[in-house]
Amino acid sequence: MNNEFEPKILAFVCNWCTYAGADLTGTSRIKYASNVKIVRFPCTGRIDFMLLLKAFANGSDGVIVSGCHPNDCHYTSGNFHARRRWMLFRSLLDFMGIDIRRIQFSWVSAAEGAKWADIVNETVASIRELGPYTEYRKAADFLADNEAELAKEMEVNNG
Amino acid sequence: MERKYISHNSLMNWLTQLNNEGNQIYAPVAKGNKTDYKHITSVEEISMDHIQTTQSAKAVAFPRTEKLFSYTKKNGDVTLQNFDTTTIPETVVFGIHPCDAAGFKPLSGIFNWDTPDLPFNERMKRTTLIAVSCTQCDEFCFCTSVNGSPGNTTGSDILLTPIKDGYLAEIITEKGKSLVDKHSSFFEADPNVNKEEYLAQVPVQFSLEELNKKISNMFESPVWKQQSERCLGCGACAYVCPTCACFDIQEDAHGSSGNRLRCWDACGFSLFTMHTSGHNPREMQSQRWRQRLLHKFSYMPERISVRGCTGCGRCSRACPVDMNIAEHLTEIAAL
Amino acid sequence: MSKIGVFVCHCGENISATVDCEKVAEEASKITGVEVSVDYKYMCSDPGQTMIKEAIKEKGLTGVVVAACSPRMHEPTFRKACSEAGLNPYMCEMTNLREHCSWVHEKGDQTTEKAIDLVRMLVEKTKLNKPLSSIKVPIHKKALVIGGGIAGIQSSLDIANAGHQVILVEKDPSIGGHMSQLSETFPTLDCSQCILTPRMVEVAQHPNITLYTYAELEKLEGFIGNFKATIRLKAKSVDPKLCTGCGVCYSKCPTKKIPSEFNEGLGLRTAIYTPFPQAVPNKPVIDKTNCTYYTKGKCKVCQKVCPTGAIDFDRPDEFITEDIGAVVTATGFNVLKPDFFPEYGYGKYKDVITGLQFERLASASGPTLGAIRRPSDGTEPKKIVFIACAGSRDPAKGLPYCSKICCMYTAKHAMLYQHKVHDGESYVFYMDIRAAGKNYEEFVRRAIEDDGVNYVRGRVARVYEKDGKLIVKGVDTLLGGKPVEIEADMVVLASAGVASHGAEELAQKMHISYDPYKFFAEAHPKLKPVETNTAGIFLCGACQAPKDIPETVGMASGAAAKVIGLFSNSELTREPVVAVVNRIASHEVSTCVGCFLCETACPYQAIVHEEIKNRAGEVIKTVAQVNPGLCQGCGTCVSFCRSKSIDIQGFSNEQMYAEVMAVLEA
Amino acid sequence: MDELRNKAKEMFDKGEIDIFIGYEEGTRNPRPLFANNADETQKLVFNDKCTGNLAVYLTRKDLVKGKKVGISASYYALKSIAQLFVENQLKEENLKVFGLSSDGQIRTLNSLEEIKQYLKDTPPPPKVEDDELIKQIDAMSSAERWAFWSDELSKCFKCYACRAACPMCYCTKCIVEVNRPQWIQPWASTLGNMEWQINRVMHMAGRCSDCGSCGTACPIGIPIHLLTHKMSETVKANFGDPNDKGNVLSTFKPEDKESFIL
Amino acid sequence: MEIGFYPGCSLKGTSSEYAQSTLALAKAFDIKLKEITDWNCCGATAAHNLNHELAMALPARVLALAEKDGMTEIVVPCAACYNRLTVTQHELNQDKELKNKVSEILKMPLSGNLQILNVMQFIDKYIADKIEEKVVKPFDRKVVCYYGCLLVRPQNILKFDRLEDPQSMDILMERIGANSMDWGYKTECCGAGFSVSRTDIVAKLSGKIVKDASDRGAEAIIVACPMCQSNLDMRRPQINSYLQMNIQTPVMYITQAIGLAVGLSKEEVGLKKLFVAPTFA
Repeated sequence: MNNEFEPKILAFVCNWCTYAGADLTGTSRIKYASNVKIVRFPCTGRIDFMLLLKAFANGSDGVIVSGCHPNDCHYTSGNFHARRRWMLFRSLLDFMGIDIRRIQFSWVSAAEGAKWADIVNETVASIRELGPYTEYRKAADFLADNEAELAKEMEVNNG
Repeated sequence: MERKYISHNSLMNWLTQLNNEGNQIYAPVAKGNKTDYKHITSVEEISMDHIQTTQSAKAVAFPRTEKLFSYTKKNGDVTLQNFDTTTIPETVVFGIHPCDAAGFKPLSGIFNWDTPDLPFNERMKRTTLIAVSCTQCDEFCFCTSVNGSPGNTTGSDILLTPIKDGYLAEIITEKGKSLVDKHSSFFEADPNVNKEEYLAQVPVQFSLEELNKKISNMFESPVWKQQSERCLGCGACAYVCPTCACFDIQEDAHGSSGNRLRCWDACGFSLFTMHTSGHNPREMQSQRWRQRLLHKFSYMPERISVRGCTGCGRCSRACPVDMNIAEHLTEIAAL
Repeated sequence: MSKIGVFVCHCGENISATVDCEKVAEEASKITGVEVSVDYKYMCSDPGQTMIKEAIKEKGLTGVVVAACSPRMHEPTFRKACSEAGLNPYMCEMTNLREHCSWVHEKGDQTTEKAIDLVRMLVEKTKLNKPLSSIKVPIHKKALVIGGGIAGIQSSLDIANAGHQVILVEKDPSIGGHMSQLSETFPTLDCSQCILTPRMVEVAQHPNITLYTYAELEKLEGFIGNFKATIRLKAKSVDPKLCTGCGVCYSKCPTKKIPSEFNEGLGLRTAIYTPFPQAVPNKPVIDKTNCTYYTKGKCKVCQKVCPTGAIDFDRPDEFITEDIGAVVTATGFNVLKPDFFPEYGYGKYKDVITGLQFERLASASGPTLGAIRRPSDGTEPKKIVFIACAGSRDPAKGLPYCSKICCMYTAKHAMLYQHKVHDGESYVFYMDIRAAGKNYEEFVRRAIEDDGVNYVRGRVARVYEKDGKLIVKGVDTLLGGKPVEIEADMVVLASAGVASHGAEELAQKMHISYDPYKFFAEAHPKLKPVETNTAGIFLCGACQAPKDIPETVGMASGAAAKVIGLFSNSELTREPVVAVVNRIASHEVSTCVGCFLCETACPYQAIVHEEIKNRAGEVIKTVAQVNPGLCQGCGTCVSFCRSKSIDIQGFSNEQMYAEVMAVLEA
Repeated sequence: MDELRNKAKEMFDKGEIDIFIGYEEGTRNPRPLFANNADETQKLVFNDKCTGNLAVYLTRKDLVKGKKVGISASYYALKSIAQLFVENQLKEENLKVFGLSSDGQIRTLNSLEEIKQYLKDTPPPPKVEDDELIKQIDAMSSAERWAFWSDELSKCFKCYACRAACPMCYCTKCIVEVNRPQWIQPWASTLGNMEWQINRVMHMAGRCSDCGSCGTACPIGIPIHLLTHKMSETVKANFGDPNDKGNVLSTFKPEDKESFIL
Repeated sequence: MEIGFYPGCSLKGTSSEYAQSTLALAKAFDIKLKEITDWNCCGATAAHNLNHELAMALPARVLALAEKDGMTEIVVPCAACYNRLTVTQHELNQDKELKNKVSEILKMPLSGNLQILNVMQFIDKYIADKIEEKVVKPFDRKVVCYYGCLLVRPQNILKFDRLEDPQSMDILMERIGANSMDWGYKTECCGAGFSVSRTDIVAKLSGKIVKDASDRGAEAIIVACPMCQSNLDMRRPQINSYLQMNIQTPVMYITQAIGLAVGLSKEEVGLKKLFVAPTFA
């Protein structure tokens, strides 16, 4: 067993393009890192920004969000809505110091099996480089176990 | 009650000493234009220029979020880890004002009303309150209208009143006495001063007697609606209040383990009384405002014989729309 | 309490070669709420499915997770199996251990760990699944066909012949469309009108077709199976019931010098007119913008001469409303506006004409009775230049697409010219010859080889007049880019086909999408060519993109088949993956505050306003409501709703949240 | 001041309004006043110290339902009012609006159109201090920004004064009160507090009038208005001024430009 | 009124009469054109074949200098300069990264909000309204307007006039009393790229232009580009020898034509500098 850090990554993808694209990666037997687990959504428009934060809070070190290319959305415009949402969300997170390098957005069509493998591999490599996202998790682990932690919390509470 | 003198330097040394002995010291620390209690590591951090800290010190015994117990589920069995009292540190709170110290009494009344509350009582047991009398006040202060005063000793373990270069120290409780006795070298003899001369002059704004007489019988009064019109329904007043003790119980669940948390809640929130059925007995802001005042000035005195207000004025200062409680009480007293 | 069954498939060795399926099943059995967890060689096989069915019955499972291949492949299979065993099919979920795991990772603990995680995620989601039933929508079995060109005619006839009612709406006074203007048709050179007019007559006489000419769609509301169409019947000023079509009126009309639309401005018509002799219906209308009575207040000659008293000047536009189950859009195309080619001098030089004008010149029913004559002086052009791709395939002018029909009709034009002007010389400037179609290439070769048309591969830069000749400056790229100048008598532009005027407005009325060139967008470029993104609205013909007659007719029949298929059921069944606004008992029965921003986000206009009333009938609040007939289940509204008052069945907030949180437990 | 009092009184006398929402002198600063009759209008004041966003009361059914309302509105309150119209929360015939021009003149705005025109013609009051603070935060490293905001937000005790003071937070059930699923930890803790603010700001995107009432309302003085201000700037920079239909996240342009999606 | 002015190299050399007539025309309408301080080469023809950043930086410096001078609007008579400056500003506004980079190279801020006007746009905006009332000597001649290649291309960026059949000069000429004729060579190539290296090609290409103008009886060819002018005018001997003809149709700048019409003298508009002298003025 090597000791290299294995990042945990969740991928939020739409059913019609990227999920199918990842299916194609499979049928083409293109190998990629096993760190990524796919969550299937009907459309990128469906992906709630809170789910990205929840993923981080619960131990993900990175998140991939992927859907149909612009103009290819199965629902005509879900990805356009999503794109706006990510533009604002991303800049807000950046302003708050949340590490946006850990969120990789992409458009992967049903025909881009190889692109999917590339995106996964590149993301895994870059997150491996960044290391585990402990800062965020630490903030999430409020009241972890003991009284000392609570005292610290009380301190900031009253600071 | 014992009276002593302590110079400013000695006071600082004493606090340093207490800190070195492993007590957690909370004291007012200024940041920007706000001052609030903070766990200090050095007496340098202490600031006493404020009239009132933004928040009361109640979090020392009633933290905004507190883990009551935790659990783990495994193969259908549940294991509980109870509230562990042994890890609560010895705590000294320095620099609270008499109105804040007085707040611990109603708090204690609530937490011991029926079943004694273990976390609260255990924290209180390990907490010593060193209060400082007020030498200044502002237009929001009204302790004198609710039977308090800038030099009131109720609730404090030790009350310091600033005089010349030092303080008159009134040692009120056994807890206070033991803390002083342990370090008696810092203290000098009773300075024999008239304490009143050094205190702030807080004008009486309304007659408590009149208020008491009226408030219990005015559940149906139109005044509540009129007073509460501008109230936005946030929880700022309750959260800064030294006596507000409402809490909610929440589940911090992580798969098969989790924590049961107690966290602050406020009767001003519209959902505070919302039933699962969708029915809300306090549907209107006016009803919630009435609840807030009646609870403090009618229900609490009736049930636990203590008023839920110490006249600190924090709620008025914190209110985004200037719901000045003293002004409203004055209005009621004059009805 | 959930009782979930987990069924791990080996897929032969496809999964088990890299994933330890037994271990996956074993680990899954430890998850809270999992009642049974097994692995098997082929879950989709009959014994595999039986295993699932028996487990449902014996263990009383409340949910099933099949860990196998992609749900895009076998989800229907397993949902059906569950349904057969009495479990609501939507309580069954699949997780993809094959395409997303075993096929893309190496054998090893990590791969098996991932498989376990994937199962855990779906188990947590499935625990929160709710039984759903498919949505049934009733259908009005009446079709609306918009556009009476060959596409609309074919579609109407096909639907009507299947026994359904059709309402055909045409904006001009006659049906027939562009096809009625054509002379001969490629690649057979048979006469366009000869093959079209019988179809037009059939439409007029068909008992199942209601024809509204000189009419336009005003408004379309509702959704598949349940549209409500409002149609504007423009005032014809002639009562069709009284008119016998005798034609006295237009022979006497004093306003005679109006350029004829049918003849593309090369001929004239009167103010009261039928567009062409074979028009259907063959009854005149008055063109109000040119009629002296309407413009100056006096004349009424037609009224005086009409033997049946059919002229009615005061009749206003009428509106009728029809309940419709499906719409076929067949609004066709237009050719590019003349001012698009200042460099070719269209509009400036009379002898520069469009292909459609050439059709009228070549047509036996045209203004010259089929003789090719210069509009300027009526002489026979001895040298003629055809410019292909006039506008098409020109990104600089904003039309990067190929108009598809021009190569063929240009070859036809050149051929017709050579047949009619035996000593004439013809040139075709082209970029590529696109003659893909049965007998098309042969047709072009005939033009070049048998009829001696000169094909020059190159673009024309400019046409200008000098000494009564049109100087065509171009380049011959096959001669190494040699500049070519031809002194022509006539120039014919194969003008690009563009979306019909008003296409955008119509698309917005119907809420269908369109491409940047205002052609209507098909739902899928390959697999749904006649559907639009709005269920129940279909497309055919050149309103989708320029296309020739055979393709148009084929597409029209395709659209008709879709309509007939839809009408073959009395109800429509839809997947219940749709959004729902909560109406739980709190906050005055919905947490929705009625900001209706979801309404603007919804691509399908599926959000409607619902008024919640109290017992006294007073409106307490107005909230959003989802029309399940229109909702396609994208869920954009769900993630957009601030108070989370709207949720989507099958991918609900709780389900997706649980799926994400499940990873933590690993 | 007399002008406003007279106008409000006149409207009561003519029966044009049932309630007037304005400001009166408060303990330290002007505070909201609800005049229910002509006499009470004589307490009204309106000056540049009247900064609280009174539009917040327009969605308070217990105050205004079924009533014709007059309101004195700051620049930002006008913006909020315009947005509330877009969101179907106000009826034009029930509202009389007064705005304060920069020259201290009181202007009557009789319709939504006039409000929009006024907003179009009037530049927003400058936010020198906020812009400076944002510049400082922008200049920090990502880790410093994280430290700054996690420290600031760790102080939050979730009194929701920011929400209560905001005219656009009119949901009857806020997302923090939704518990299936529990999107946001409802108790006060650093992360839960951050999640709450992230949600609040995302929900404000394209709707926020940028009045800063959230920050002013915060009893602890956390500069949360910088988040909404930054968001407003981001929205403006990326998508321009909002149009009448929908909002920035419920509409889109195919040509929206970003550089981070692979 | 004062507006920025960018002459570029041509207007300081071979076509000083273009500068002279433009300035005189502006002055006649009480407009002062102020030369940009320390302007440099726009980089036309050569730079963008060599190095993209350089091709951006050269015109960008001019733009930055104009902004530094406090100008919001500049007039650029030379079609090549106009083309380079406009295209550069557009491209930099599209690509913020490149803009920052260029700004760094220049060590000057660059807002990219400058209004860049060619002569027709300048006349349209500031002069056209008053032109009819100012005309004292109508230019009642048959003319053809020659636009050349750069003035209208690339159209999606310049957004000036119609690409294939531009009209702006024709309209202006009609307004000062000329008969602006239809002809075939409005935007044909004059061979400018070869104006030094291959004069034989210039003679051939420009020859066709001059011949069509002459065939149609034009009394002048009106231009708005120094390269066009010098090819059609200065190279006339070669053109004539190529055509085996003796065409004496003069090639005038539009500013000269308008200048004469509003009463400026031959000297004021620099008519003397033309190689083929107009017989009518």
